[in-house]
Amino acid sequence: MTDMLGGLAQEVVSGIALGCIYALIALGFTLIYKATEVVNFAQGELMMVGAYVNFFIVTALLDIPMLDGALGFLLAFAGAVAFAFLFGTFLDLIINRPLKDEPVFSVIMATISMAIILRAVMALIAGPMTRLPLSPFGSGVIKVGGLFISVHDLFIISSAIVLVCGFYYFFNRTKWGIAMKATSEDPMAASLVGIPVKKVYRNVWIFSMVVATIGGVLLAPRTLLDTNMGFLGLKAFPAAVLGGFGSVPGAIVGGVIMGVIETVSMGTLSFYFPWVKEINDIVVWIVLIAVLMIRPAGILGREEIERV
Amino acid sequence: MADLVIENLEVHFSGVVALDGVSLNVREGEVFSLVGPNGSGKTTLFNCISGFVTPLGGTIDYGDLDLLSKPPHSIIATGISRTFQNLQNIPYMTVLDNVLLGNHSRIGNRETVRRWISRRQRELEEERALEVLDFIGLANYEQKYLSGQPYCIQKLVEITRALVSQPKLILIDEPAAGMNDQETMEIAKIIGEIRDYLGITVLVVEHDMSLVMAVSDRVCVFDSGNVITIGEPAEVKAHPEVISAFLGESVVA
Amino acid sequence: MKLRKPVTLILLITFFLACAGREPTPGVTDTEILIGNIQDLSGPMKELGMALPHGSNLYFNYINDKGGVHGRQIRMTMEDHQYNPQKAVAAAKKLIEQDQVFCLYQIIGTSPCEAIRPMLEENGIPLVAPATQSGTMSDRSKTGWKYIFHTDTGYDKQANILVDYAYELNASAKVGVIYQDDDYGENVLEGIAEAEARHGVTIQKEAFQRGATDFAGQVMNLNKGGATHVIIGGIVREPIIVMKTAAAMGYAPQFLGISPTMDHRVALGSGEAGEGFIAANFAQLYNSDTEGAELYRELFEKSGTDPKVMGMYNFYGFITAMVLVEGLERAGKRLTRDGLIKALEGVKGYDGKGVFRGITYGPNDRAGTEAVVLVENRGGTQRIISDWIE
Amino acid sequence: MKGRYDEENLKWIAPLIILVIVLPFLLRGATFSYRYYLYVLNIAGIYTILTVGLDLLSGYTGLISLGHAGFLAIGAYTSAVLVDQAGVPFGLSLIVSPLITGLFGILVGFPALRISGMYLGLTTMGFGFIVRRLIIALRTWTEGSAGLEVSKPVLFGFTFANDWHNYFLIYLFVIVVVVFARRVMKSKIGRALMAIRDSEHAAQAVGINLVRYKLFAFFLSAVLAGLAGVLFAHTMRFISTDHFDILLSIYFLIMVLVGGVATIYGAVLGTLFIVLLDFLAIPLFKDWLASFMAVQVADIQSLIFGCIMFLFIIFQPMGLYGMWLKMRIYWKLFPFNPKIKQT
Repeated sequence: MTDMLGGLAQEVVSGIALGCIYALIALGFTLIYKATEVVNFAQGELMMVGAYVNFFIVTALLDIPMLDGALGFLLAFAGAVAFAFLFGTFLDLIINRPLKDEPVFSVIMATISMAIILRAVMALIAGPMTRLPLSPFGSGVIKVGGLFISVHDLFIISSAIVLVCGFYYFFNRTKWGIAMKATSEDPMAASLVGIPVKKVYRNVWIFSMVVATIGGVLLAPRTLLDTNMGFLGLKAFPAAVLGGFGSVPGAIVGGVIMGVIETVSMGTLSFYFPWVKEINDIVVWIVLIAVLMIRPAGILGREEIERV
Repeated sequence: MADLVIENLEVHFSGVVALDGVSLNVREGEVFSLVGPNGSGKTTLFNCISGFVTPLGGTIDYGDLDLLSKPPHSIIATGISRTFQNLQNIPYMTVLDNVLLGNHSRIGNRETVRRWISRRQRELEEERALEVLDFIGLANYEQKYLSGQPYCIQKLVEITRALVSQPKLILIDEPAAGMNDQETMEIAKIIGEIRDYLGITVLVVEHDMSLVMAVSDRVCVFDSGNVITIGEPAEVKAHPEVISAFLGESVVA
Repeated sequence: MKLRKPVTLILLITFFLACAGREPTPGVTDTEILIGNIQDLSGPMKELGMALPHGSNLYFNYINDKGGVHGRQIRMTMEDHQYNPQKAVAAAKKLIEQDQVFCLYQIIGTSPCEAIRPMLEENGIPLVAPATQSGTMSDRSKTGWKYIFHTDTGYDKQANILVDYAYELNASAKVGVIYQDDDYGENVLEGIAEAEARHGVTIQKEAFQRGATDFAGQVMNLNKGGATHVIIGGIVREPIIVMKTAAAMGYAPQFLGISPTMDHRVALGSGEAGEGFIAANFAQLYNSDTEGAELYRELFEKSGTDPKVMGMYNFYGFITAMVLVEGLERAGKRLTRDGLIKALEGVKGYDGKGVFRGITYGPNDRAGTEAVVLVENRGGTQRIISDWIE
Repeated sequence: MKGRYDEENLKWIAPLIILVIVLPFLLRGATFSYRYYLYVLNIAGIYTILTVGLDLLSGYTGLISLGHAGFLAIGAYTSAVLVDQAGVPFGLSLIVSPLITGLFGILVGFPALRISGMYLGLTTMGFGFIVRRLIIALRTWTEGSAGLEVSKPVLFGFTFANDWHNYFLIYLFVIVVVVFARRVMKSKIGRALMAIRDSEHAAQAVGINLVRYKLFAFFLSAVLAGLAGVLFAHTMRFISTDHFDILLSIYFLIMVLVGGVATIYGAVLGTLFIVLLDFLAIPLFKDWLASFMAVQVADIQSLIFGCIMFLFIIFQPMGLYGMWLKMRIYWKLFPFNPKIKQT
């Protein structure tokens, strides 16, 4: 029994780490959806791009003697974030601007094709080989009362929490955040009260690209780097929906629930109930569908009521 | 005797009282207007009749039928059709198709299949819809897509759609909202014709007093979910409570 | 000597038949043999999609520089299937119909290869050395088996051998397996089931999805189940993450790998966690001192490619090219598809300059080699620690 | 009643059908590798049947499905198991398997009564994964993830042995499905579905039973996907879980959008466009490109695909069919008034 509980606790810890990865991607989904109602299918690819940019800079800096350590990594990270700013602006320019009067569906399709393009371009630049980036935090493991957690995972968890709290504060307390919320409710009314809607849209794409870059940089050492890394976006998508699309805290709630369910069902559940093995990769989907049947807008999402 | 009889209707929305024991009856063949300030419960009453809102208490009977026991999509079968305050049109269909949509409840499965096979059947159906469009005065618009049409045309299309199902009672929600004087008079004329030529009872919600006074047989004044008074237009206009409450001097004589 | 007369006669007859308007063999001219290859160039296995044909071309170019096969240069044309069986069939049709290739070679992935079976039979076109180690490739109950010449030891056999090896290391071992939940894993499980029956044990099995990046649950389970020897049926990323996850949990079984995990990047990427990792391989290593490996390294250096490409997958492309060339050599000057099949059926114990244990085909045998060597990771390099095991 | 557009479009149907029949002969005359082109056209035909169904569901009714590859898989596996293992004749399976798939459609439709938009898209995506898992779990019949060989279609004693035969089999169904779907969508049912998409309230007010029609849309869509699946299994002759990837479902939606949402011809055009682009144009273009560029051409291949898609959506958001309509009006008015008239 204690064995089972110990295992369960360890799985929950690992699941939270995994869930925070989902949360980081889900947060990107959420930001864009919140302001533009667009589901950005290229979110995973944005993460991949960010991770590659960071990796390239780190590799380039390795040759400079002063910068082959933590300092170099910080520089590379700063570079990647700077790139994210530019790239986010660029995406807004080519996806959002031309399609601003078209149905949301078209924009979603544009993001899907953008995902294909980004994968191809990255493959052309980086080649087909899997890269093996090293964790900037080393491969240390912390042991607390029988539970193991790697330093790297700790950083993933804390940055997910920091980002979610930051954005929550931003959307609820700052002028810009509230302006963004207003834009998502009714862009027309928002522009009438003087909110620069175009700027809001651009900022949303930039934010989401920055979040993706942070996620990618943290994720790359854990999952290794190749151009198909973006498919992780497809796994984070249910996490975002489970929490409630468009809800910032929902991203982390959904992500962590997904991560824990996945790990526990692959682990303890499959171990004690062998039939779970047959379904353990769809358990998250079953949970998701069940939750949506009860709460059609996710755990923290708001249901929209239409006036007749 | 197909009168619409509403008794003691009570609706609450999460604590807010929308209708507070409303009773009224609409006689066959008349134009009955509901007036009152925003939020006084007129549209809620409509929604109760057409089944979108389930009231807390009270009854709605139409002839011998208990309307409250019916789901929204069965209401039209009892001979009641409606339009909406916020346009509820299908923008990417032509005007004609929008109107044909109103025919939905009149086409059974067998007739649907017959229409798949026979072009003549389809044409007959379309001719009937065209007649109604003609009646409203939209005959030139049949092929146009609804998206991009002016507001007043869209509003009229909605009325046509409600008419094409050949109802006995039609509920029209704010037909003159957002229209200029000329268009309002046009609508008033149409409402009168619906009653006079088609013999359909009309229940209308409207803010524009000129329209209400022009066409109504009887007027019911609402405030905060209560009926203040019911009577002929002239009576109501003279009613002291009504004047003091909200009509004031804005009444156009 | 007695045979000479009938052989000349047959040759003469075929010659006359050929003159009497027989169509020439597709893809074969006096100066060139065109072979078709379908790789995953932009899907989940694109990493291999680049490395394999590159290795093959090293050898083909080497042969071409020496004057080709019977005076014909070998040219390889490539299509992409993105690991989608349907695209694989479309690509195969294109190669056969439009490009008129002589034979198919090295198509990667089990389900793409399975999907083109009906086409092989329809067109009578051989597929040499499909780049999958699935034992189903040489299964004679399937459509078009006659046309597939499998070179590698099946995953099932490898799994079987690895279980045996685990018990050899430690008679009281408890074996677990973590496998990819697809056709690859299915074939591994077949071998495992066989081994279970032979040893009278149950082996703990944990599955993961193709493309998975997190294995915490499965590793936890293996730990709880007390597995002392864990067989990994993954490719490159999976063994690295599995071993790292285990290390992070303070769980240290002996890890064993099926041949796709044999890439040197597993040794590089897993670092300390992968110390002592043993993987099976159906051929000698690319850095071994066999004649074939030496030739490979020499050619690779001459080609001036990015040294990162050098490795097991690249070498794999190289050695299967040797098998194809051997078949083409044997098929003789007058090259036909049937001729190639006949010629390959005559291959017995071909060792590819010391790289293979011995590739053997027969009229009813398409399995190629059935032996493996074991390779161990020590300090970031790999070395062979065993003889051939069958 | 002159000028009603659906009657007007009838003019195009006869020549199109003739083109469909003549095309393989033309191809055979024009090129020796016609069978490769036929194969690609066959894929396009099968997908067309499915995307027409998807258009009914996602385009007309507005219920987004990201799980249609799942329906395709159910149709394919059901038929493969019925024909090859239960001995049901192919002709019967052509009717039974789509109906079974339709039942799954109703099952998936139930969440749609409550869930909408992207949430529904995700639920159906989950369905796609569940189907894949189901196929693996039922390995007694489906051989798990190893894939299943399927027999050739046999109808009235005639065996459809190659792509040439299959072409006619598939396109017979394509024509029937397209004509049928157009007719249905121009009738009461099509109007009802569009009403549900744009205004559920108006739909209910005119007497449309939301539950029944939403489930019906799912049923019809799944039946068509199931039909496509049956044809898929028996003409491709090998099916595996790799065929019915989640990405395929996304591609189906792209096909519908590229063609033009809520137009049957749009679904047909979009599917042809994407399949031909993906399977034919780009591989051929790639050969040409490779002749003077020594690069990893595969990535360029998907880059071109992505770019064409992207530019298309940016510049032609109304889809191919919208483009065609504009062109037609333009040519009609050409000598007199080259300015496109607004409708």
